[in-house]
Amino acid sequence: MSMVYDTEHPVPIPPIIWDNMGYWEGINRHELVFQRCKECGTWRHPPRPVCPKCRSFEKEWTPSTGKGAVYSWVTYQESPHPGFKAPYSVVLLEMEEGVRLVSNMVDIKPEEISIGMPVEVVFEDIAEGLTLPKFRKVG
Amino acid sequence: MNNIKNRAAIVGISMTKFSKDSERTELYLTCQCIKAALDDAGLTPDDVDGLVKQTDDASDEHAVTSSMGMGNLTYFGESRWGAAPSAMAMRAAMGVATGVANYIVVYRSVNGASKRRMTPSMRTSGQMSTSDLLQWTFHAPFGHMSNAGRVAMIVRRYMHEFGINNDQFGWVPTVCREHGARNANSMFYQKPIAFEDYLKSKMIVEPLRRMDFYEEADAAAALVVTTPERAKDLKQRPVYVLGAAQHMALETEELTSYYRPSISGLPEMGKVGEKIFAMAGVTPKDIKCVQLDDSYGPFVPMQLEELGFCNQGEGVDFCNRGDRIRLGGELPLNTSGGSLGEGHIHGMNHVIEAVRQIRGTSTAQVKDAELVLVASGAGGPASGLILGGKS
Amino acid sequence: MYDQYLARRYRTTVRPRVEDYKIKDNVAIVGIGQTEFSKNSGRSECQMACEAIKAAVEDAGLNIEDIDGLVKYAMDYTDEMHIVSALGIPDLNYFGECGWGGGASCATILHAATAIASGAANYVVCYRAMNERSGARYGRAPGVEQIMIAPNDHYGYLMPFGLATPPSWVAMFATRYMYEFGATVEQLGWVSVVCREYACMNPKAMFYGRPITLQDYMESRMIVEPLRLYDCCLDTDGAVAVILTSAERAKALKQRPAYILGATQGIATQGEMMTSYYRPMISILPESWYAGQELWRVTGLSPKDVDVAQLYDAFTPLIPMQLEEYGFCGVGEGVAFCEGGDRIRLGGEIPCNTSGGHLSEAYIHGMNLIAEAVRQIRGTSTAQVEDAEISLVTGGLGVPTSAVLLRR
Amino acid sequence: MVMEYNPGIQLLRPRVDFDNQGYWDGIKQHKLIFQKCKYCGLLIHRPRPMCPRCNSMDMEWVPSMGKGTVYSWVNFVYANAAYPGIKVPYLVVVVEMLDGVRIVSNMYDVPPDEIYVGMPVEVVFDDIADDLTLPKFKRREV
Repeated sequence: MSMVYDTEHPVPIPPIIWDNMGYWEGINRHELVFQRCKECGTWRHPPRPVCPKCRSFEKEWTPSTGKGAVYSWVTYQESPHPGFKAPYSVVLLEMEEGVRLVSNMVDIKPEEISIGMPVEVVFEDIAEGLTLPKFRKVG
Repeated sequence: MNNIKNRAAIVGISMTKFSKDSERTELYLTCQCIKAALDDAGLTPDDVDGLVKQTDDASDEHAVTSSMGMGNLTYFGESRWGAAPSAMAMRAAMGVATGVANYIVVYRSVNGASKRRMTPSMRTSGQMSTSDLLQWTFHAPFGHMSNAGRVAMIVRRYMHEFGINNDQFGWVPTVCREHGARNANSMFYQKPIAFEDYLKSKMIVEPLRRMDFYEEADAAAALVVTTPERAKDLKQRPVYVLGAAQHMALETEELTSYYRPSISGLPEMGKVGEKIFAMAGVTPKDIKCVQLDDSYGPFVPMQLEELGFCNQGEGVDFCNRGDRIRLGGELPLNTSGGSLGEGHIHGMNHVIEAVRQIRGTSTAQVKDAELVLVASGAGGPASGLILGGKS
Repeated sequence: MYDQYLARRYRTTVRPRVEDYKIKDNVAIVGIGQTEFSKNSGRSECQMACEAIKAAVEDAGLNIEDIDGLVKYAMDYTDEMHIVSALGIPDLNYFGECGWGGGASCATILHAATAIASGAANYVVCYRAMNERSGARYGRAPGVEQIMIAPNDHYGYLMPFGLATPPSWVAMFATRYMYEFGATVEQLGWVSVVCREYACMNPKAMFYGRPITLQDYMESRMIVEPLRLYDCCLDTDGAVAVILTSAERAKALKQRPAYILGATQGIATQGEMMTSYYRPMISILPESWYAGQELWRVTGLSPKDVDVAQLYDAFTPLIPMQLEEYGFCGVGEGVAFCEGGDRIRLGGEIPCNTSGGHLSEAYIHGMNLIAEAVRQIRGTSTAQVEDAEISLVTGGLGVPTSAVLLRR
Repeated sequence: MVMEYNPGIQLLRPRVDFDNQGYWDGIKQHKLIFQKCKYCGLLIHRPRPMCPRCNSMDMEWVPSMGKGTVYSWVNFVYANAAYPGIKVPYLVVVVEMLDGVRIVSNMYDVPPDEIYVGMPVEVVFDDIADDLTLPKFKRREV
């Protein structure tokens, strides 16, 4: 079971600004990329203008392996937005690069999700101009 | 001068009744409440030379001074986030302690239940703050849009790491409702619940139920802060600020600090605890009662851990069956009912209740409540106070 | 009208004792940093804020890890927590906001100073970052496309009549000011000309290399009569940050400290957001008067002691009005004071806005004025006042204001 | 009529709330009324929840004489700095009412080159749309 959308109510489209532009450009071409400091190589997500370790403003968008594990998850029994049909689950993932991100799972029932479950990225084209990275159980 | 211990006192408090619809503007409630707090202290609007507000509060300083005919002010500032209530009191205390103002009013008014809003904060001009940007960019597109959900994500991990069953979170709301039922000002006056009612409460965002969340209300609260010296001449027994601190750590986000090594604690609150205990020169054992941020019930046991009232992972056990946290227990908490059992005014009622406890005028009065701790802003930037009856 | 108000207007509340004023001489500005000022920064406000803070930290000879306090403008879109996470600041012991747009500028210094003087924090940064030119511009009426109902009760008395923008709000004061004191637009023009002269000495100013004459001023486009284009401040993309610490810690740092003699905010009765038209007089700035009184009271100084001033100049009429309220001349004498420009030029009685100010350097909501006030104390301004010992900065007008007096 | 609106762009509607409802209801009925403190008699504009002189919250609405003089004025000549829904040039005035309060408004019949501080004026009501009536001012013979 994956997230069910009510197409009558468009879901929020992420606002793009300078700091997160590279991330969403990557998603649009079905590539999961994260910010990485050019100086010291530290990965970071969500995107930020400067490296919190070495304070360099130089950064590059580096492809992720797309693999990680569930770190935490919740199930919405009531939907906060008419575009999302409840119940649905939201997961917090820890990627191999060490960064975390929020997403949804595909092809899985909420009660089958567990902390530590290995996952990999898939890309879902939700609407015109909106592609999201989602995750599928592996192994 | 190293800190503000004993350099400020709360001398006036006031709170409107909590309701589902105030039928008034927030500014009306603010003016009414500030006037009452000044009356309580034995002061007039003419005496006031400082104001501290919550950034998002509808009643800006001009609206208040022009409506109340206040004269000239030299100190006014704003605090944001859930941390605001204790932080606002702290900023007022800093203002009087450094001699930039004499009488500083801290106020908050919300029409949270009726949504009868007069003014959005000045910042709402279409552009997004970096916090909104984070939520709308990396959380909302996945349907992760409510505060309930944001908190639940952290609570799930907490449950996982310490082997907690979500039913156990029921004791905090049960006790808060017991305390709220004694308080005629509360939305739940004479409406206690049993633990079983919690279990029957509707699941909102698994693992959390409706009763894990604050009760939206229309209400206003105000308090007046001055120097201990000036406090002596006023009407009420002064309540001294013995400890006050704020904290923001690396990767703090409002309810979504998901991007740091561990998310199963409230490290900002831990730091606040260290600072206020050190400043006040007391230990958790000395505290007679606490007013913790219970906007989200499961954060209460986590705060007990961070503040040193129990060990990590033992907060839920501490609250189990409610005996240790209800009136008569070793650490009564949220004795007015708090956000779960009195009403949600973004934590201001917690500060007011701490003052009442020390004055001895609470509806759930703890015996000899000479030292009371207030915590604000669980799950984000945090702040806290230790208030005392003796300087 | 409002009989009792008249008596109360300049009423001073009972003030704390001067000996209890803990800020004086105990706190200093030790670092300043800024980005370039441009029409299109090509990056986020958050990035510019981080760049300015990093530059200020380097200027002071500190490390990012030393910062433990941040004070921001409530209006700033970059929240403290994202400065903390982006720059890797381990812990913040103090954070807070100051409201009212440019009125917050010196207020951030006051609040940072109370934090240091009361021991809440050791190194506090105040910052302002804005893509005001390339982003949403304040000089335009709000986005009427979506909003049908005024966002607050206050706008309901202005917007439906088309009184929609800051220049027009201030123009209303200017009309009355000119009527009451017989001032002319030519006299106002000198403020604009002198600020431009200063900008032409400052390579970082947006108007560097572009001097104007009074004739150019008179020929500039009318925006809202009686205000012209050259009466209005710039729109700028940029960021400025300053660092404060205790006077004791300041001694060990790289730069000559700019000690805080006094810092205050000011609200007077019957204020409205830039439209305090309901007061007995609207040709004066009671908030500024009161802020000035407080500065002179706590420092024991008078306007005569001030060597250089950075007066908040969102619009030209505000400079003569402030010269009056802070006591550099009598009520109604401000424009005559500025006529010809000599008294506010370098070498004059009170050189004003020596970086070019908001009219000609950049508009960073007063933060760039604070940086210039510090440069004057350090002796590093591009229009350096010889041996400047006492430097005044003021915050935004028509709103709750603020002011700081610095000393060498 | 001196002021021209751009069709298709809505004027911002006043936000009516508990504190100011009486005022805007009055305007809709073509009556200019001001808030008055029942306790100390202070006349107040713009409406407030509390009397700034005596701090009473007991208020009433009293009719205005409708007459006053221009206290200050501005002329919007540059469209980018003006309200998009109104054609430039247009005048905005602050009127000092004989009642003793001031009010922001537009001139109904006076072109920009004739306005001056001190001009005697009286109120007229402009029904701009079904849901928007505004008090405006016209020249008054003395």
